[in-house]
Amino acid sequence: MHNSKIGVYLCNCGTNIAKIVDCPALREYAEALPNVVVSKEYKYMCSNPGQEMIIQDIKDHGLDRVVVAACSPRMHERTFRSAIQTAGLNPYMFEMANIREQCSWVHEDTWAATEKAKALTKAAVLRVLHHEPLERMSVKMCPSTLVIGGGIAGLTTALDLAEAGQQVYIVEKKDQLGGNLARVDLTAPYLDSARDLLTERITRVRENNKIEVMLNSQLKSLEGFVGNFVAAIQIQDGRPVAETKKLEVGNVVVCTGYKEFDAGRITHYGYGKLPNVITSFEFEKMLKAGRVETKEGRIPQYVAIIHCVGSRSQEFHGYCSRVCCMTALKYAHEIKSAIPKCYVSDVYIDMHAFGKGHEDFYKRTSEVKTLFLMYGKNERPVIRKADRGDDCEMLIEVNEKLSGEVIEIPADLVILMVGMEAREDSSEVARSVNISQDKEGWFIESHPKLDPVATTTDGIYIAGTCASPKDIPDTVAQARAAAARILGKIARGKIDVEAVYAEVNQDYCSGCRMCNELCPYSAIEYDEQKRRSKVISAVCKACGACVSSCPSGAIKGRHFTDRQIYAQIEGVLA
Amino acid sequence: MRTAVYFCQVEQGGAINVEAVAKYASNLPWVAAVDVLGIRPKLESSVLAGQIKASEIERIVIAGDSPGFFKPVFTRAMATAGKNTNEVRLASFRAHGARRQDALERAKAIVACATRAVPFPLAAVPDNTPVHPATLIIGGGIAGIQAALEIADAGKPVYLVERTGTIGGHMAMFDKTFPTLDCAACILTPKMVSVGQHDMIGLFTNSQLEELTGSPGAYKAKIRKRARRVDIKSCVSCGICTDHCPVVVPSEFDSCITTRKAIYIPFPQAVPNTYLVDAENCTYVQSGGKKCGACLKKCPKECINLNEKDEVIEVEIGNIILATGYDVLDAQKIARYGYGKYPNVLTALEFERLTNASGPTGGKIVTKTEKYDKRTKTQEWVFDPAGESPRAVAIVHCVGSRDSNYNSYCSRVCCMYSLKFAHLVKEKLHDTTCYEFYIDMRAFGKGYEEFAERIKQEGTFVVRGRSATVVESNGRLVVRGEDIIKDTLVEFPVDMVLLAVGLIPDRGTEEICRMLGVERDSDGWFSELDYNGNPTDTERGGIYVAGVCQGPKDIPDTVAQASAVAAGVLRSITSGKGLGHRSSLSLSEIEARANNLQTS
Amino acid sequence: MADKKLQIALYWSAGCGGCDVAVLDTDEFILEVAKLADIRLWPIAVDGKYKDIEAMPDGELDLTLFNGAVRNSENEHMAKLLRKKSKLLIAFGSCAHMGGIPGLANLTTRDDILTTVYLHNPSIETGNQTIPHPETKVDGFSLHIPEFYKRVYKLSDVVDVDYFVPGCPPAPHQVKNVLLAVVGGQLPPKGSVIGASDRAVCDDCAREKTEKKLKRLHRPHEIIQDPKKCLLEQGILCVGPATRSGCGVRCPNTGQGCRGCYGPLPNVIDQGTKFIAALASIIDSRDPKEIQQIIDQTPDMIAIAYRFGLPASLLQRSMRS
Amino acid sequence: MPIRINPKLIDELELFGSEDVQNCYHCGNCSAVCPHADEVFVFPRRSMRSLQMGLERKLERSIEPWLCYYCGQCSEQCPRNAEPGETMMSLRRWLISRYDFTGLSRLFYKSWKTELAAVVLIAVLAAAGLLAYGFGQGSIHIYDGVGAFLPSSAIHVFDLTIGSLMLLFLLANSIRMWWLIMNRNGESTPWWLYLRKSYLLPWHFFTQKRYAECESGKPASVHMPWLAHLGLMLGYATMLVLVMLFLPALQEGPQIRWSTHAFGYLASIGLLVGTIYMIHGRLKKSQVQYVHSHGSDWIFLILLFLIAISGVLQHILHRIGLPVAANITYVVHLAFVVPWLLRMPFTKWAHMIYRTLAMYFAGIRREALAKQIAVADTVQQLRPAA
Amino acid sequence: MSFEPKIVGFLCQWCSYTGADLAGTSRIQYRPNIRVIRLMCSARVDPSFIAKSLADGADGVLVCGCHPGDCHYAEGNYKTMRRFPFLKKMLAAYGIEDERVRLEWVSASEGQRFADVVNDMTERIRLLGPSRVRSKLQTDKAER
Repeated sequence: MHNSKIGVYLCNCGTNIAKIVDCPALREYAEALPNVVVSKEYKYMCSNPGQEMIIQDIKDHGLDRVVVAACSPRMHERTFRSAIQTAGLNPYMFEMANIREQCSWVHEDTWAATEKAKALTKAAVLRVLHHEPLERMSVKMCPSTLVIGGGIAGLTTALDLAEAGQQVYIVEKKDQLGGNLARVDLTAPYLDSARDLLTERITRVRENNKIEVMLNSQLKSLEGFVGNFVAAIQIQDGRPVAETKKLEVGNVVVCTGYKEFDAGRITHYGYGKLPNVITSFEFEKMLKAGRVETKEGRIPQYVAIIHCVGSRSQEFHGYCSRVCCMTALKYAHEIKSAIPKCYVSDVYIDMHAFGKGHEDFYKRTSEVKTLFLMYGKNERPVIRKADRGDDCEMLIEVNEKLSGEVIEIPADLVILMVGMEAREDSSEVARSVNISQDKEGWFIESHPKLDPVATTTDGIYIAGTCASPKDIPDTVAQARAAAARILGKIARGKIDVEAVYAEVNQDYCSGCRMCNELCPYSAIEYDEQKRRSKVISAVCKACGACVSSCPSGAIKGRHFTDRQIYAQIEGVLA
Repeated sequence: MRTAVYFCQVEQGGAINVEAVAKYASNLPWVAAVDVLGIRPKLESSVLAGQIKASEIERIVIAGDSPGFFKPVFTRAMATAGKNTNEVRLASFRAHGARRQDALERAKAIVACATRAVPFPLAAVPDNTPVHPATLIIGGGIAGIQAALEIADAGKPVYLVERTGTIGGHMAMFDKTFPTLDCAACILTPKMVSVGQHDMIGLFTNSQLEELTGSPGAYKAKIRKRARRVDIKSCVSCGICTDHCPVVVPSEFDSCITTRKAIYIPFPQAVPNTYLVDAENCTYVQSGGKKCGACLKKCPKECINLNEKDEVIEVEIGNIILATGYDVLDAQKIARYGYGKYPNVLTALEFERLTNASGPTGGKIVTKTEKYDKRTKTQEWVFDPAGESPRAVAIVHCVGSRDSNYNSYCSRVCCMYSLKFAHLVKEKLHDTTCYEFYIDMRAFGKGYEEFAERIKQEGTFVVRGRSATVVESNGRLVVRGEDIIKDTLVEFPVDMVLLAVGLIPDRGTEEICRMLGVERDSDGWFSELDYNGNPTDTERGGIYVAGVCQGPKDIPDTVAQASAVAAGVLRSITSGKGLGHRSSLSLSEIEARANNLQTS
Repeated sequence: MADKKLQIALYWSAGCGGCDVAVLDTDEFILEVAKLADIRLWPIAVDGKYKDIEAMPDGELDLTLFNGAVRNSENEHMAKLLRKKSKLLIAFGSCAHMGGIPGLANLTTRDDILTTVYLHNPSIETGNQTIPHPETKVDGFSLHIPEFYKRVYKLSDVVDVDYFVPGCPPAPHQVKNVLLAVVGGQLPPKGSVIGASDRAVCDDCAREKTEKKLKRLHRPHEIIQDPKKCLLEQGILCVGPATRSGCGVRCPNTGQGCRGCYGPLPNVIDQGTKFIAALASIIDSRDPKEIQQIIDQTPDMIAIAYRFGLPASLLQRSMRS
Repeated sequence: MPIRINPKLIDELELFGSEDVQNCYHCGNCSAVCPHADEVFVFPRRSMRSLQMGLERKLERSIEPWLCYYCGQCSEQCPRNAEPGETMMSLRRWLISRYDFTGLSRLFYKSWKTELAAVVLIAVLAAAGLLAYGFGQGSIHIYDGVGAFLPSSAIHVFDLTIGSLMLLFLLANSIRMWWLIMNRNGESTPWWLYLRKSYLLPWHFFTQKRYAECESGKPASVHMPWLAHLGLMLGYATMLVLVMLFLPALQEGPQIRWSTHAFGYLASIGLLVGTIYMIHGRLKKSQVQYVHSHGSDWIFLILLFLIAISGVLQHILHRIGLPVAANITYVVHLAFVVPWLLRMPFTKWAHMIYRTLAMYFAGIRREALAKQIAVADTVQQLRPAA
Repeated sequence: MSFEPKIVGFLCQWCSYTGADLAGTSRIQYRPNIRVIRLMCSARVDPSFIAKSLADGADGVLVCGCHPGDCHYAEGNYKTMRRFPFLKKMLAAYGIEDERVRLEWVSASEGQRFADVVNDMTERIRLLGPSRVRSKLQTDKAER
């Protein structure tokens, strides 16, 4: 290190730097710095001649470290790294001083700017002295994928992967594929057949020899890390005693879906007490059977549909379940079709007709004379038995917002649009695949906007309604998005590990486990036997949180070591 | 199985000649009865049940554009007739892409499959075609960027074609993104940079697709690279040229609330991060090199070539992804809001720029002030950081959306960004009053409802009722509307009105449809292959849609879709074969497949 | 060295003397020492005068165990003298190593100390305003006492030190090891810490450790401890994770958090900042107010972080004047 | 006590010409663009809502439909083509039938055939009666003076009887209207307000001021409907007065008596121009308010037109000395007039009175409410700040 | 010549450093007193960096990260947010003025904000005068 030779290169960037920073002075100053053997300035370092100059000097003066003082590293770090690499140096034996964006462009006073430039350059020189050659590694990527849940999301992901020629395992808790969609007759807003949709998917899955379906089974445990998971699946399917199967998988897609809200929890609706108050899924059954009628078998004259049952309320779930509004409109149409003379009242809060074709569907529903009645969020309709002489079974009392009246709605049949809820076993799943849940129990994506299907645990993906309520198109899109991620990784065949990551020096780690909780990517694993923690470099994103937190200084942030940064501090303060 | 086929339509003017299809159906041996019932027929389940019993029907097929609307009555009929209700099948022309007159054969095929109880998509699978590994992506917004990165990271070549001078699209213009309020730039620019630096991505900015030939899996595309007139490689974006350019025009990136020069960089973090020349406004180019040329003389790196010519390149690709995004509705169409008439009536995008930290006022929310413009020698209304901040702001939802006079559809994002605006205003100007005029508060996404609640807690007044008019009275704007919950007319004096303008298909959409032979729906968005099952594919094999160009969407859904598209592309490339053109399938082929499926 | 006995000195400067006691605590081994070595200076145990030392030729002593910090001119004088006279100078115990408890005086100023002790001390007889001065003139004669420095230094601040033995005091078994090492001549490179481990206390601590999240901090008397569980996880401040082991986990075993007397680990230049960095990161809150509350549950952060090492910290002393 | 909604009402209103009410999703646009809507009377949305939900009591007590003159701005700008304007129109028809205790108007509105039949029947009867009477006591060759076929004295008496009959019905219905609108519990309307606001009656009747307000800020062409309407109104009123009070002078001829006839001519022009313009408008659907036409509208216009034209004709024939023709047209004229007058209280024409009354009541209500609010405020002020 | 404070800045590379660059590309002028050190995330800022900076003669230390919730690494900046009050408490005990060490959230689009923060801090520290830390530690040595 002390005999290492550094070359310092100053870019004028035309006049961008030169007109403010006194480049010649800076050059002289740099030349005098420890271990600096050459120091040159040039009009445009990033230009080919500029890079050539550096490459030549590396050869001529046997430089082993290079510093470039120019624009922001965000602009040209890559450029120069590859330059010195062509000259046979390790790309990481390089440091850049940002004397344009953060110096010449933001200061007018030449003296001050030059002083600052000197400080930044010195910092770079002192820092680079502590740089070490770093190599990018890569770990193997097992091409097969585990899909948890055989609903529309799971089926879609599986198909995308399998049809690209990759092995897929589907683990389904129930004894048949299809999930919640199998309970639905028609889909909103076009009233297409849900069954055809599923039959198509399932047939393709069954016919695809790259997909292994495991029914009546669930994930017991998941060991390892991205590309190298070992999943233990407990299979009940037909067998007297559950058999546990171990699978090697590279990635896992969680598509465990949702469960519906238990309408019984809302006492006002008398669900379970009043025979003709039913949930949306019970109504689907009626539709499938072609028997839209009361429990007593009468044809209803008035049907009321109540939205947001368990959704958008303080005491149950704050969120919107996203599909109920359209489903309710669908029911209105279906009822009008089955019983033209029937009067349908639709009791809602806000009509969430946001998707493609939804608004038209809403309008169409109005056109068939569905009566829309608005109640207030956090208020609730009250259902009671009608009195003798009324021409209806029940009366629903609502404080109707659009008329400002407290009204009674006649009803022979009341359909409760029950919202979506995280499955009771979701926390179990979350624990076994090591992903987190929000307060409502939905799985948390790695970034709500730009990474909706990945999780903070590499190699674990979430798709569909297990992440939050969604309609079919959005679910399918997510499912395929997850597949895309995985296909991308598989195509690369291996997982490239950035050269910059954190590593635990086993000689100093005391196993205090301070760091274990810190890593948002759960890249740190603790070895119970050795009583030491270690970083899975393949998963580490190099933020350095653990490095600064390790009380025994056992964790080293490659390319951002304490010594490098101390050197930088000494530099800028010189 | 004795089958009856009924044809019913929900609306007038179905594209398909139903009679012809009916005739075809009646020739199918197992079809016992065919009945064309017309538009919105009055159907009595009891009557139908009678017919079913009489002619011992075991299976019913309802055919039409949206046959589902009639299913329940038939199911009920089957039930009353004591038949298996599962045997009511739908043959939806719309769902399976028989949307135009010329799709008669397709319509027949759809019926054919339904009568065999075979899902159409299962039977109508075109043959596999070898696929060229490269992919063309049209549009460099977040959708295009996401798709490009997904595919390129998988080591497959991508050509990304962007009309403007930089990628980033609308998202780059935003300040914060709902509901998490993280800054758009922070999350987008890293992606933009990696697109710019990716070895597998060929980036064509300032370019457009000119012509497409070939067939699924083996397309040839001509791309016109409009002359940038600045050498991307050597430009160091020092900005000297801009300083000396005399031409001042409105800046599109700042949605025209600020100005730029004729040689310019769209915005500081643009990718590619170099300048370009706006030929339409460049004096030199327009004068054929006779006038100006100031930038030429001043550029220290001599990387400007104002005489550069457009260049047309041809690329071979296997798949194409449409990610053309959207434009916003021109608020001037709706006179009653006085946009264009009153300076402080702003559209959403204008406000995004105004409140953006890199905007004209550095994120300070101010009303426009009248200034004398030396250049044009006129009084002009401009945003001045020193301008005074509004005491009250009105935000009007559904401007041009959910309105049969403009866009009948809901633009999906307005409710949320309007709430976001309210938050930004409240955050920056604590004692400014905010009014939200809305019809339905569509906070449907993950964390949206919570966000909406939070905004209300911050003291924003939400008025259920879309305001109708904006008028000026003694120096302030007065917004008149009906507060439906309070059941009264309201007139709020405010200093700034924000119009939540709806989204409309990008201006280039029609052109693209023509070139690529993909369909658009009635609202002008690209039509997907199958609304539920295949929201990202199109009728034409190897062509996909991602993001808003398929219908309004928020960022998470757009990103999800973009990645989803990548799945389709990667699947076809890695397996070396993709699905060919669906409409190339003949009726007989589909029938044959259906038969096999039926037996298997 | 069989032929010639080892010449050793033990010196006690600014410190409590516990280190000397620690040497005695080696029990019968002390007799071994007596066999192996001539003790030339050990104020607590044997008689010996400074002038005898001054009289020695340089390098006469094979080993000096110097305990205590440098607080006054006498400490410094003796440090320099013994350095000159001895082949091996070992900073013995926390005070010599890092400044130790006396080092906490660096948080205040000399004047404060003197006035507090000699003027405001309740036990002072009224009217007595005497503050000791280095030199006092008494009828023509001038009396000298050592000068009281502005602040406390660790030994290595004033002289070049060969080895460091941490601990307040060093654990007897470690003292033994050190002496044997010297005798046996198996010593690590100059400047290293001996008689201690390279890992943190947690390494030897038997308490069970899991992933850590802190909602509040407790003083030991405030809760009923789980004797098996890591103290930190129970909210009891324990500097163990940031402290060299070697002491035999003396404090944690008694239910007290480690106080950090063995000093920072090899890769750490500043024990205190390191400790708070770690501690802060396991606090389970994202709300600034709550965080502040939790922190305020610790009466004196700096004394916890640097109980034995303030003069050895990056910022060494109070910046007040 | 919650109100029971009635989804069926909307179906009933269709018979009165309402369309697409169900499409309204309550954005409040219509009320906000309506030039007549104000803090007290918010419409048309509110009325639309009551109709959708079938709040019958609320509707029949509502005054709003009468405050609407159907300028059509609401319908033009309605985002969902819910036709608020037309709804208000149909509500007015429905209200007329509600005010009418005989139930006739309901019958007429529900089927224009019934109405037409009734008209024809009465016309024929009247004609027959008149002819019988004419031939019985006079000569077809004499129009006027001694031995006239239809002597003005007799016709005058006839007119008066029919007229008073009409007035009777009208009065009864108007009282019913007053009862429904003004007699609401909770709202006390001091009697002197009725006096203070009484000026509103003539004011609105003769100016149709609010109708004019409708078109405020609209191009001139749109002012036509108001002009036509005004012409019709005034023409009709004048004619009514002439016929009821100055019939002899009116009928007397052949020389022209400008003192009376001048009014007659003006009125006739008003009527003719008005009816022709409206008929033309409805055929061409030139204005929003003309787009939808209910059967009753047609009968109304055509009948009125025939009356006017026949009246003018007999007058001219008489003047140019063709007594026989004059007498026959006169019979025809009267044959139209009788059913016209008789059906007036049950049909559209009654709105001439109801509107004016509505304006009057509205004025009173507004003032009354203002009083209450003022009182409430003072109470607020008097109450110590808690 | 008036006192020119030396300020060391630790910036996270995703938001704040990008923001600082944006200030540059937008040519927003600010005081030249800051010397920026780029880190992956504000969570990498070991308090000893700050102590060392002060000991080595910095008159002020500025740490910038993404706004809470925006962290590129999900929650790195929360760790920083938690460390600061600890550190502040210690520095107070050392008798180091509170304003010398500052934590700010600067997003990638807040070039102006970064400039403002730097200017503001520079001026505040100018008022405080030079940091005594370095001189004290040196005079301590000189004393002997």
